[in-house]
Amino acid sequence: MTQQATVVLGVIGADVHAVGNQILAHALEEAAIKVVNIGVMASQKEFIEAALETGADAIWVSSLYGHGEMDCRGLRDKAVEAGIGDVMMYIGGNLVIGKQEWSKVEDLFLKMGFNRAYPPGTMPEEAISDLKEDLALRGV
Amino acid sequence: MTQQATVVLGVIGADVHAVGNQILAHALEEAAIKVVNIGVMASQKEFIEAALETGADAIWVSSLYGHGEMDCRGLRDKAVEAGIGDVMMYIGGNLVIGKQEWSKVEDLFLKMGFNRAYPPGTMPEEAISDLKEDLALRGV
Amino acid sequence: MKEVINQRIAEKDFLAAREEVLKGWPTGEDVDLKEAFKYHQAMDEKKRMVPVITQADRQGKTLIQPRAGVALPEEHISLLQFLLEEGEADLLPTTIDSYTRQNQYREAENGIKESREMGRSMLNGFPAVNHGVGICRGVIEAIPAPVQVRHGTPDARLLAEITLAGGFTDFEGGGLSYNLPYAKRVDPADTISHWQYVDRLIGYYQEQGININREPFGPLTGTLVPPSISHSVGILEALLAAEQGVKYLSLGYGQNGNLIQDVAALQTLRDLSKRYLAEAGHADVQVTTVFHQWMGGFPQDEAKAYAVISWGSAAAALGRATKVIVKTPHEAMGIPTREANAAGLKTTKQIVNMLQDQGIEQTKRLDIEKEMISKEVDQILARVLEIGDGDWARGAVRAFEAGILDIPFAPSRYNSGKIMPARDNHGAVRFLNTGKLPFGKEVQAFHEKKLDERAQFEERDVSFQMVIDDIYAIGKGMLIGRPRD
Amino acid sequence: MKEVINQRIAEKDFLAAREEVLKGWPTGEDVDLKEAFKYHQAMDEKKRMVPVITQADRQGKTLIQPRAGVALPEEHISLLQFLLEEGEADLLPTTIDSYTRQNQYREAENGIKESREMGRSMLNGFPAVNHGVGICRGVIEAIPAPVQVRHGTPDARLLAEITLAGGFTDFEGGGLSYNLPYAKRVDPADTISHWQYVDRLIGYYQEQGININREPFGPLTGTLVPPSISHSVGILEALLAAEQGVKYLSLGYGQNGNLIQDVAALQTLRDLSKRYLAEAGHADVQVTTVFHQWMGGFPQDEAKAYAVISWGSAAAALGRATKVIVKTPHEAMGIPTREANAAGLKTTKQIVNMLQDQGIEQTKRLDIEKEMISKEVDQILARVLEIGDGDWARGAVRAFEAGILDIPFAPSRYNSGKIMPARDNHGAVRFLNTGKLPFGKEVQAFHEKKLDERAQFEERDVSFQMVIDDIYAIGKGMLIGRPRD
Ligand code: B12
Ligand code: B12
Repeated sequence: MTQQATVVLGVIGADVHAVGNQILAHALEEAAIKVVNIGVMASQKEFIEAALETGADAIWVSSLYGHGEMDCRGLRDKAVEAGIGDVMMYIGGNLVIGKQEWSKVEDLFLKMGFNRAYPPGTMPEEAISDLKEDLALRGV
Repeated sequence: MTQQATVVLGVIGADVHAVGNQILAHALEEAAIKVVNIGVMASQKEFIEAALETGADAIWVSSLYGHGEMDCRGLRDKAVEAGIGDVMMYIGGNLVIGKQEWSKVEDLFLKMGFNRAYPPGTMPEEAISDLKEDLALRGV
Repeated sequence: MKEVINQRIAEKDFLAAREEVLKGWPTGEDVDLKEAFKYHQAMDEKKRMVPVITQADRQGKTLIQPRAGVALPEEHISLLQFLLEEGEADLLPTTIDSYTRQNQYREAENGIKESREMGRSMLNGFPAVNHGVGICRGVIEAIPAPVQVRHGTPDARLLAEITLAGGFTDFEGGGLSYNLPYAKRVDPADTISHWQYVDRLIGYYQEQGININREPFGPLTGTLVPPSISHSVGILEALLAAEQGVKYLSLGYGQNGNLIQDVAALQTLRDLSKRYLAEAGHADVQVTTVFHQWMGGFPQDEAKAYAVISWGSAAAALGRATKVIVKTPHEAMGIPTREANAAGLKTTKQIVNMLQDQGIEQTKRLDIEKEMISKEVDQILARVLEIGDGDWARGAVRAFEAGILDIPFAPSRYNSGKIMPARDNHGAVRFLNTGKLPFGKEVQAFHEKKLDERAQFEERDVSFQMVIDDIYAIGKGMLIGRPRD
Repeated sequence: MKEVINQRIAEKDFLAAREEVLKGWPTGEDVDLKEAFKYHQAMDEKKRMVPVITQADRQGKTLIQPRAGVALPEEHISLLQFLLEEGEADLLPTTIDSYTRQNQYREAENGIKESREMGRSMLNGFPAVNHGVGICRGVIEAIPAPVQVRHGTPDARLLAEITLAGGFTDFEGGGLSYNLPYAKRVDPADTISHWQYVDRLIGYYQEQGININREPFGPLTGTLVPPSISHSVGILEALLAAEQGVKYLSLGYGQNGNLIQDVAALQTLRDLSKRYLAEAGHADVQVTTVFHQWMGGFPQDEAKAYAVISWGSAAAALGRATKVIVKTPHEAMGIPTREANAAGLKTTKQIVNMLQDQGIEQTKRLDIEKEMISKEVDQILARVLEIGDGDWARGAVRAFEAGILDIPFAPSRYNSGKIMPARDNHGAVRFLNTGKLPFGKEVQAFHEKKLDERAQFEERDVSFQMVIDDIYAIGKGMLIGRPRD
């Protein structure tokens, strides 16, 4: 990476799971990535606005509580509308309700416009290294 | 039952599981059935001889240790040879190696010539009531 | 926002507020208190929480209760029936979905529709407000055991109106415990006031001789919460509830994993809350205890999850909790299938049964733990009362503002977030940072010593890395987050 | 049969006997002791049992070990690899099939053939004798952890020859523990003598500096065995083994389910055996301990089985057993699949990890339990020595004859079968009937009082029905077999 990357981090919807969010923020900072943490209970609008304002390279969405499917629909469209349609979007957590086959869940979220999706139990390091790769490809 | 029924009880093969055998003996006695307990490590021959000698109405075979399939083959034939081909034969315990679908295991043993087979965890009372029924049908 | 004080809501204020509250969603119209009283009076004792837990508590038995809730009534009923029969649950829950918790009844309505369309629950719980009184009663009538409302709702006034009229006999939550861990921008003064309403409503039932049980949510954020923090919150909510006329309280605590600390926590929770209630003139309030199996991150592996469930059950039984709230082998993955839920219950039942006649001795280490928890709670609550100028409600609000009360990892902006917990060398949860908690020197020194011991053993400094390691530890098969080799 | 005495077998007698033994099955020919010594000397320390358990014992860690064995070598290896990797086992077993245990090598050969034909294991273990030295080494070489031979063989001389030459570094069993629970008509004098051979063989390796671990089989019939009974047997076998030159012993105990009794049993097992060994001039023998998760009837339900497994793991960790032998969720049904076996291991690992830093306090109730166990063992062993005219081997044989030693539910005709165990009101296993055990009045009175307590609580007489109820209890989800209501 040539310049410092910026990531907007938050937990979407009516979701209050705060622990993973705090750890992700810490891990990103440790990896010398600038973190704009909008915290829990963040709306789609808040994600997009924060990304616009800070010129973020990526948006990291967490959804733990099971309503991720309903909460995330249309997020990519909103980004397009806001003129940041190509922002990198990752999602992770317990994305759907119940224990479901991961490949199907991943599909669902990739189709929704996320660039990458992570199953429960993902360690931050894994996604950070993916991010660095993805951004390097884009020359960030 | 008009007369006291007699049951030959034992654990077949190289099987030493003794606890269930002792409880079965006790339960049969409590139910006013005469028990001829040949104990653990009983050979096919011992079962047949005991049944012949005591004019038993039924043979109760236990097999716990997993070699039941190999140990029981031919028991019915031996009974036929000995002239007691119609003796009632029950089997119970952990009849095969590993957790297998019960209906298949039951089939296997019924085909081998047992009149009834019981899955792990059978309470003695259940089989005793079956026995009383079966013997009543035969007028014992 | 007017200041809250710990004082019983006047009847006319209460009735005026009710009118407003019931307008919150069309189903509010169906609430008729007089009719609800009659409904409750006619209910079978076996379906009522108070007699069932009171008896268990007297016999020293630990009852088991799952979490469970799905969007559609038929499915919800069949789920609860399954957990009762196949899972051998003693008490049942109705877990409310996250939209309802945020009073987003429109989203909940969508969720119900989508669930019908998709043929699977698209909500993470049962939207009781949208369903209304009649459907709630359908649940109660179908289930031959007490059913409790479990949620996480900062403003649960309408939910309480509907579910109590709907025949539920136990209601979880509180103005602090359902705010700080469950909300981001909600003022504790508001939630305390909203929960005074809920408690008053229950007091109102109580005055008709209808015993409703109330349970503050003990585990808070579920993640390395030191006992004195959750105890202080629980006792505060107990005091506020009692003031509104609540007579039956179950106070909760989330397992930390060190047996001595967990048993000490259960014993002190009972003793301290009774003492504070008595001092406030509520000696007649019954206190029972609730133990939550480990509420933080779970192992992904189901066999390991069973171990965590079992160890929680063991601590609950040895600590003589009145009931234990059960996790499932799916915990780390998602809302459990009914089978997984029943499995967690059966594991718990087996342990509780095997341990119920064993008990635990009152040892020196147990005494020390109890003494420390009591001191910490006393120091916190003394300051709360002081800063509240003698009023528990005012004190609670100001205490959070000042960091005198502080919940680790809580998402709320009204929480200081200055304290930091970490495990000591035996796995008990201590304070790595006490923030603004009003602890004396002895308490401070105790925690420092405990963490130094661990640091020395691990040959590293006491630091935030320990906290991170501890957050992951149980999920990764350990109790203490030792440095990886 | 000539009388056995506890005396080291003379070299020439031993060598003469070896010649006979090795003729027992064609594979015996391949045993070449000198070459075997070299093989062992070249082995990696990480694959040897003694260094691995010695280190664990020093660190106060509890290692985990499954049971596992199938008929065919390829499958056996892949099974062990799976249990190591997926199951996180620390130590591995090779469980021998029941035909081999009865020296029925022809039946075992059939079983191997049938297994190849049927494509599944038709034997309940690994027929090591039929496979021979080379295939045993194949197992050892494929597995990067210590592997122990576990069986139940009254006459294990050939099995020991082949598996030790095959590179195994630990051998379970003993002349009493692998006779009385595992045989019907075999004279203990014979098995003691056969096991003197096995121990002498290990002593022989030991003299070359090759440390082989020996483990008497602690749980006996696995069903409500009072600690003093299994301790007495274990200590006797330890004394006999030490006399033949064995230097590393792991003594075992099967969980009974009451935590205090189980911890007391583990602690006294260590202390008593060391004392008896030292008094017999074997102070240099290392003793470690083995805890077996509940060895009696298991619950059919897997979720409940996980609970039993977990509670056993907890007792093992709190009692600081050097290793714990792990059950599986399939226990009540049949030999577990590899997945079920790994699941039992993972549950155990999680508990052991979560508890290893917790420890247990030396309380009054624990002291009392320890005192009673010690008294009982001392009274039994004093009589054994007396009746043996000062010789432990002779004493052991005569003691069983006279009922001075007696194992509940054992199938052997050489066992009196006069004693009867039952649980007391806290679930500890007591004597309902002490048969001919040489107990003093105090011990007798202790057990009577304990059972009276239960009888009073249950409002029924002390009787055989209690024993039956207790045998079923854990399988039915309880610890104590209370009368059904
Ligand atoms: C602690 C906890 C709570 C606490 C939260 C306290 C707080 N405010 O933070 C409390 C008790 C309040 C709570 C409440 C609820 N919870 Co909750 N909770 C948990 C639990 C046990 C642990 C979560 C946690 O802190 N893990 C530790 C952190 C470090 O891990 P993490 O959050 O998973 O995050 C990591 C990774 O997932 C990944 N990650 C996360 N996001 C992203 C994003 C990207 C881009 C990347 C790359 C990686 C990534 O990295 C993170 C750091 O390592 C989980 C189950 C579990 N995991 O064991 C359930 C769980 C998440 N909760 C659940 C539910 C349903 C609820 C409730 C709705 C109902 C209830 N049961 O009470 C409410 C929801 C309230 C709301 N509106 O959100 C469900 C979700 C179900 C589903 N998805 O199917 C779970 C899975 C439990 C279950 N099996 O039922 N919960
Ligand atoms: C205790 C026990 C032992 C003790 C036995 C002591 C003794 N001498 O009695 C010891 C430790 C010595 C032992 C040894 C072995 N065991 Co074992 N043992 C058990 C265990 C845990 C309990 C058995 C018991 O006592 N149950 C209580 C009694 C009351 O119940 P029961 O025996 O099932 O009998 C009842 C019913 O089945 C029924 N019943 C039984 N027979 C019949 C017959 C009829 C006609 C009817 C109607 C009913 C009926 O009624 C009985 C009374 O209620 C079982 C697993 C389990 N069930 O939890 C394994 C188990 C039987 N053992 C097993 C094995 C493999 C062995 C060993 C080969 C190897 C080993 N693991 O060490 C050796 C075998 C030695 C030999 N040659 O037989 C396996 C069998 C596997 C299979 N079939 O696939 C089991 C299932 C464990 C497992 N899952 O691996 N064992």
